[in-house]
Amino acid sequence: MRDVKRIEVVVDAVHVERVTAVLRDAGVGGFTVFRGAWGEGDRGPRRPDGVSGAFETCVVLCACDPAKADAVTEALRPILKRYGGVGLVGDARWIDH
Amino acid sequence: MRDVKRIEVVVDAVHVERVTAVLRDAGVGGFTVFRGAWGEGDRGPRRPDGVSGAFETCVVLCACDPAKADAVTEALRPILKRYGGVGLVGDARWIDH
Amino acid sequence: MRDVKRIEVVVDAVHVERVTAVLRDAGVGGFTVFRGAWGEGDRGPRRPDGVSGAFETCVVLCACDPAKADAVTEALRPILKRYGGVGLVGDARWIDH
Amino acid sequence: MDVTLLMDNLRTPAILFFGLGVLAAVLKSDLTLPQPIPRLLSIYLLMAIGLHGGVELVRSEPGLRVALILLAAVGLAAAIPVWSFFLLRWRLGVADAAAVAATYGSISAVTFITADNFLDSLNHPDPAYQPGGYMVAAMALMESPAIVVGVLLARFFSTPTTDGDTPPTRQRTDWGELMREAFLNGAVVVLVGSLVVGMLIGEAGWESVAPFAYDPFKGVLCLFLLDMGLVAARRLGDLKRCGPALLGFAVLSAPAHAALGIAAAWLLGVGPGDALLLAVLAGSASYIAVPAAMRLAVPDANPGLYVTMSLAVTFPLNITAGIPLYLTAIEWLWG
Amino acid sequence: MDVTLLMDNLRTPAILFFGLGVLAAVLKSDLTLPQPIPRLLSIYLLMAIGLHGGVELVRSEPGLRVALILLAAVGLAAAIPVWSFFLLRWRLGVADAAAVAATYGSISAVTFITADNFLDSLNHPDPAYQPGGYMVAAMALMESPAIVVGVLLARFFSTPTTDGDTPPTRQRTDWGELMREAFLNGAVVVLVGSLVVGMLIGEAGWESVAPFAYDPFKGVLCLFLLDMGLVAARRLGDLKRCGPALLGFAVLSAPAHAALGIAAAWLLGVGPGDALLLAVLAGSASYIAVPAAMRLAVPDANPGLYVTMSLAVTFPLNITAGIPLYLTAIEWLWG
Amino acid sequence: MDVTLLMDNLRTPAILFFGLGVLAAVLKSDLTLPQPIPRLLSIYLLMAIGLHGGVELVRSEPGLRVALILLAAVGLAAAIPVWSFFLLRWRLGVADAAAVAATYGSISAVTFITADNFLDSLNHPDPAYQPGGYMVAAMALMESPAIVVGVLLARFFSTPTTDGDTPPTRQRTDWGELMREAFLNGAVVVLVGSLVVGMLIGEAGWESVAPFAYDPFKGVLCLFLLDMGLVAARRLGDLKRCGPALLGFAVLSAPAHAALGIAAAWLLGVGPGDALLLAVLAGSASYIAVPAAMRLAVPDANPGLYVTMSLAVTFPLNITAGIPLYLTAIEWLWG
Ligand SMILES: Nc1ncnc2c1ncn2[C@@H]1O[C@H](COP(=O)(O)O)[C@@H](O)[C@H]1O
Ligand SMILES: Nc1ncnc2c1ncn2[C@@H]1O[C@H](COP(=O)(O)O)[C@@H](O)[C@H]1O
Ligand SMILES: Nc1ncnc2c1ncn2[C@@H]1O[C@H](COP(=O)(O)O)[C@@H](O)[C@H]1O
Ligand code: NA
Ligand code: NA
Ligand code: NA
Repeated sequence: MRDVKRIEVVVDAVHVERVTAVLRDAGVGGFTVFRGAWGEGDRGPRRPDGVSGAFETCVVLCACDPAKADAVTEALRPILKRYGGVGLVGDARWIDH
Repeated sequence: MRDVKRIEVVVDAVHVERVTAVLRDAGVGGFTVFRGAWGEGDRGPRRPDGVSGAFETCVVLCACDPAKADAVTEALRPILKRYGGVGLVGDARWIDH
Repeated sequence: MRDVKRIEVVVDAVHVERVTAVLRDAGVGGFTVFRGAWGEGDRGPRRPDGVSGAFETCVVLCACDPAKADAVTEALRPILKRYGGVGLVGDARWIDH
Repeated sequence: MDVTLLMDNLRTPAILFFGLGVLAAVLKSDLTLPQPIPRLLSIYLLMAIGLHGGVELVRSEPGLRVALILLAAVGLAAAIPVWSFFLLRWRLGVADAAAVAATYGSISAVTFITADNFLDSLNHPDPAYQPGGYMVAAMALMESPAIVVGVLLARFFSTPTTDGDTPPTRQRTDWGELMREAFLNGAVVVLVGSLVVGMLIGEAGWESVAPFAYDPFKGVLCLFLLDMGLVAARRLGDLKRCGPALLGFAVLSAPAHAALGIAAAWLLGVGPGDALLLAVLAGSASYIAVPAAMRLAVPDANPGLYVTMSLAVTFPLNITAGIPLYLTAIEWLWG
Repeated sequence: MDVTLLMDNLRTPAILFFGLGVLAAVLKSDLTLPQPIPRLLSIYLLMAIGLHGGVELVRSEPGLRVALILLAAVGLAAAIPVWSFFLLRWRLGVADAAAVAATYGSISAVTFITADNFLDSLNHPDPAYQPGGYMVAAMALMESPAIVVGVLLARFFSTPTTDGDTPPTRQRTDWGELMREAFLNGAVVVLVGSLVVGMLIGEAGWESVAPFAYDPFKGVLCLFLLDMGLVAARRLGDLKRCGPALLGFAVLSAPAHAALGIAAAWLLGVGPGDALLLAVLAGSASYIAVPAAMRLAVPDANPGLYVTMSLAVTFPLNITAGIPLYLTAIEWLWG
Repeated sequence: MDVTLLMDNLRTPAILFFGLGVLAAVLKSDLTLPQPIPRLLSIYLLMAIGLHGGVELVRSEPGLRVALILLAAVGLAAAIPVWSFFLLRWRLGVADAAAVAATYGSISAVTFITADNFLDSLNHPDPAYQPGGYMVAAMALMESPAIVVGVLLARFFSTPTTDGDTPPTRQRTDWGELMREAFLNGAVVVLVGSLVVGMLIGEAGWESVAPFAYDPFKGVLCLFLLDMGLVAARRLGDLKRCGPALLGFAVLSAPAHAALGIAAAWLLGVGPGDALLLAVLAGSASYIAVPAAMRLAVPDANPGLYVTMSLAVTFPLNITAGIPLYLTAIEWLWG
């Protein structure tokens, strides 16, 4: 088991590719995307009624090497600033295999 | 980056609004709801076959100010007691933006 | 509130039952499964286009007694080795109820 | 039972697809119709049966007999939970007994639809084999009363918990929320709403929607019953938790309640078509509206009991053997 | 307004189901059609209307008048956002004003379909009540221009942010991405693509797909409008954030813009059917293509305003009262 | 190739919608049909083709020729993986070679349906252009054998891993699980089950479900092929990982295997309709049942290879150019 950073980004479905591009560029090795979520934040509720698919929320989960975490969070910051959403960083251990 | 509490509540879909009402009342600033999950717990499995939509499980994720976390957990306790489910509290850092 | 280990396993939908069987055998008391995710990892992207449902990704979340966590991670290791995926272990507190 | 009727029923496409679903689940195939496909199909079926019922209702002349049938339907739905509750209390706690009682008082729309489909497939020359549009109204009226009766029973007979710092859960029932769940559950709204729409649109309106709501109906029912077969059979494993007494109730209550329905139909002098549908409504058990309401109002009842009994035992029995059995009895009584 | 027309419209099955959806939501029923059901239904409706329009387009002889109608349609879609923007700037910031303006310049395909459905239900003897296939092309052409105009307005009138370390967001608009969103949004692609397919398949091809794309169309529209009713009514609560001025815009812009459409139709000398559809295109507001594009290009605009106004006010008004009102005006002018 | 046939094929609605999907994906439109819509559509198509095949099977008289066709079909499905495996070993490891071989031995139901649809659209006067219901049975029989052969090849030729503490993965194949996946995969169950149901329901049963399972079939195929076009074209980018040798296999194996199918059909003396379907079954590659089984049994094979080749190359080639090409060859040989 080795220590990793657990990065979790809540973002509109239409902007998921911006987040995954950051992760790929940073060479974190992988990520998982949860779809079909909804939520509320500073900019009001994002209703999940989906008349407009434009309001689906996704969550991108990435376990990454602690050495790379700072570069990733720096690269995520402008995306979150411009398009909204939330980024969280926590600690976890990776089950080696 | 500032420290936050990462609160995660697993609850039946029909009771999600009770949880989000608690979060709104506590003024945590936002939350995200994952839908379409299923699980097993003390009260047996909740099958995801959805003949009855009454057995969908949701997960509410909320990053909140540590100062507010205790109030939130206290308010969640009776909901979990009455309707079942799980509440977890962990630590994370919030990517400022 | 008591301390628990928060175990999170990313795995192909077709292999979820192997993971839940491990959790049941370890007597962790419960788990929650998120469906409909997708991701990228060592073995390339798993496209969510679902022409073949064989490429759906699931995430199994389990809060368990720290005393049982090691047994669970040991039992998960061969599954992850053979079928791919990711296992993460973190810390959390459980809202008693 | 008239074996020809049984074979006729088992060879309708809908029942064959149900059997296919059961077989696939028993053989552990990975076949599933994930949500929201079943939701879409069930909304379609309720909408279609409601619309058609509404149109038929306008075509028929209303009368005292129709009013009496509706009254009998509501009466059955409210009475069945009462005697079921006391019978079940013998084995179950208050919460579980109330939830199972409510489940068996309410109805299964798909059982109703399957019986209707079966009647249609008989192509019987006697027009009295054609049920009236008011039977859909009867079904709509039978969905909710059992919920209210069940919750009242649970409240009335529950003992305060001894655990000091927990307020007794029963006292906190939010009746507004519960009434909403009982009478405004999605399934109830679609059925009742479509019935009313069907009454308002007239023949021209019906003609414009029939290629959607009528023509493909039987095919959609096949697809839905395929899923029901999968779902029912996958719950068979949960039956062991129910125990033989509950199993017995799940098996025997269907013909017993159906007999009450047949008796009511006979007293009212309705035709065999209406009688079969009333039997099926009385004998069937809910797995949509009631569980949703019980989650809110009697959360300490175990859905592993009431949903499993209704879905894995009573539903399959009713649509395969029950329907021809009840019709055999009706033909014997009426004939 | 001609009250008979209003009643005729309110009694079409589609509008009754819309009303059912509104009622269910107002009574706080838990009824929902979860994603991707609405997505499937809307793709179906766009595909069906596109195919049918394409087939009709080939059947009709093209001519100068058709070209002029299409030109008028594009002109309206590009002009409406401009004057709307300046009117809205009175109350809103640049980003919000631009987003609302784009919303009202673009169109609502379901409003168009509902109007078409209404015309059809009238069964009018005059063939000029039958709109031409080119009206679907007009709709397709009106989806995107308003997006481009709205984004141009937002860029041109935005002031650089004073916050030093933030690069002004406007400067970073990725035009490639935006054009893709405006002209290749899923809804636009399905509509335009199906129109072209409809033009290519010929009568035999149309016959082979009509049992899917034509016969059940009106029934599917009912199901979709049931969902739209739920969705629209559940947003009513968000209206208080909009304030009376915006509410006024949402209510009054529809007949005002429809009047422009009617005027254009009158000048071009088209029949009442085409005129009604042009009125409805001008008067309706987008809630699919425009919000998707605004998320990307004007992310600081508040969807709580532009989606709510369009979905909870303008859409319901148009399909219930607007359509018969516009037709009354047209019959008065044309007659 | 007969260019008229090619143009006829390219102008069927289904192929035009496939093209629309490809175009939308290439232009980077955001159009998608999210799950479970494709799942619903594919279950519908399998159910419909199975039912119809079953009904046709009962209508036709069984005979030796039918038995021989079925035998030839199974033979092809079992033999193709063997020679493919050894050819592919030239470039690929054991696991990947076995998975690709199994993929090409099995079949693509949508390719079969598209070919059937094409034959129907020709409206050919010669009844021998009408394929028999037993061809659906042939398809059903060809889904699974290639999976078993592929897994046997993978096991037999795999070398034990040198990595000491890892038990060699091959030894741990759970055969029960694998057989279940091969023969009870959801797609196989729906197809075979519907075929059997179709054989049991008789003409009256078929009539009752035909408005669902037959009339709208071609329209649903359009919607499904729209999605397939999106999905296939979005995988085009993954092709660079495959390399030219595999690309060559994906392109050339289709006509090569189709030629085997045509040869078998010619030897058996069947009509051009049956021959085309046998050609298409032999020449097509699986992207549903096989990948699902390979995930379990040969998890170290890279789906980026076998799914991409089958979905992004062989499938589009077959449904656009392959079908008319094979029919040209058949008409030349038969004529
Ligand atoms: N404190 C929070 N915890 C969890 N999710 C949040 C939080 N705040 C915002 N979100 C999510 O991020 C989305 C966009 O937030 P915002 O940009 O603040 O409007 C919301 O719709 C939520 O899904
Ligand atoms: N230890 C656990 N870890 C994660 N999720 C759990 C756990 N226990 C219960 N759950 C979830 O909470 C739901 C209700 O649990 P319960 O009230 O214990 O029956 C289950 O269906 C699971 O989805
Ligand atoms: N670093 C990571 N963080 C989060 N999820 C991951 C990571 N690596 C892999 N995954 C997930 O695990 C799946 C299988 O990974 P792999 O076995 O590495 O191909 C991927 O499709 C992702 O969904
Ligand atoms: Na009952
Ligand atoms: Na407009
Ligand atoms: Na093949």
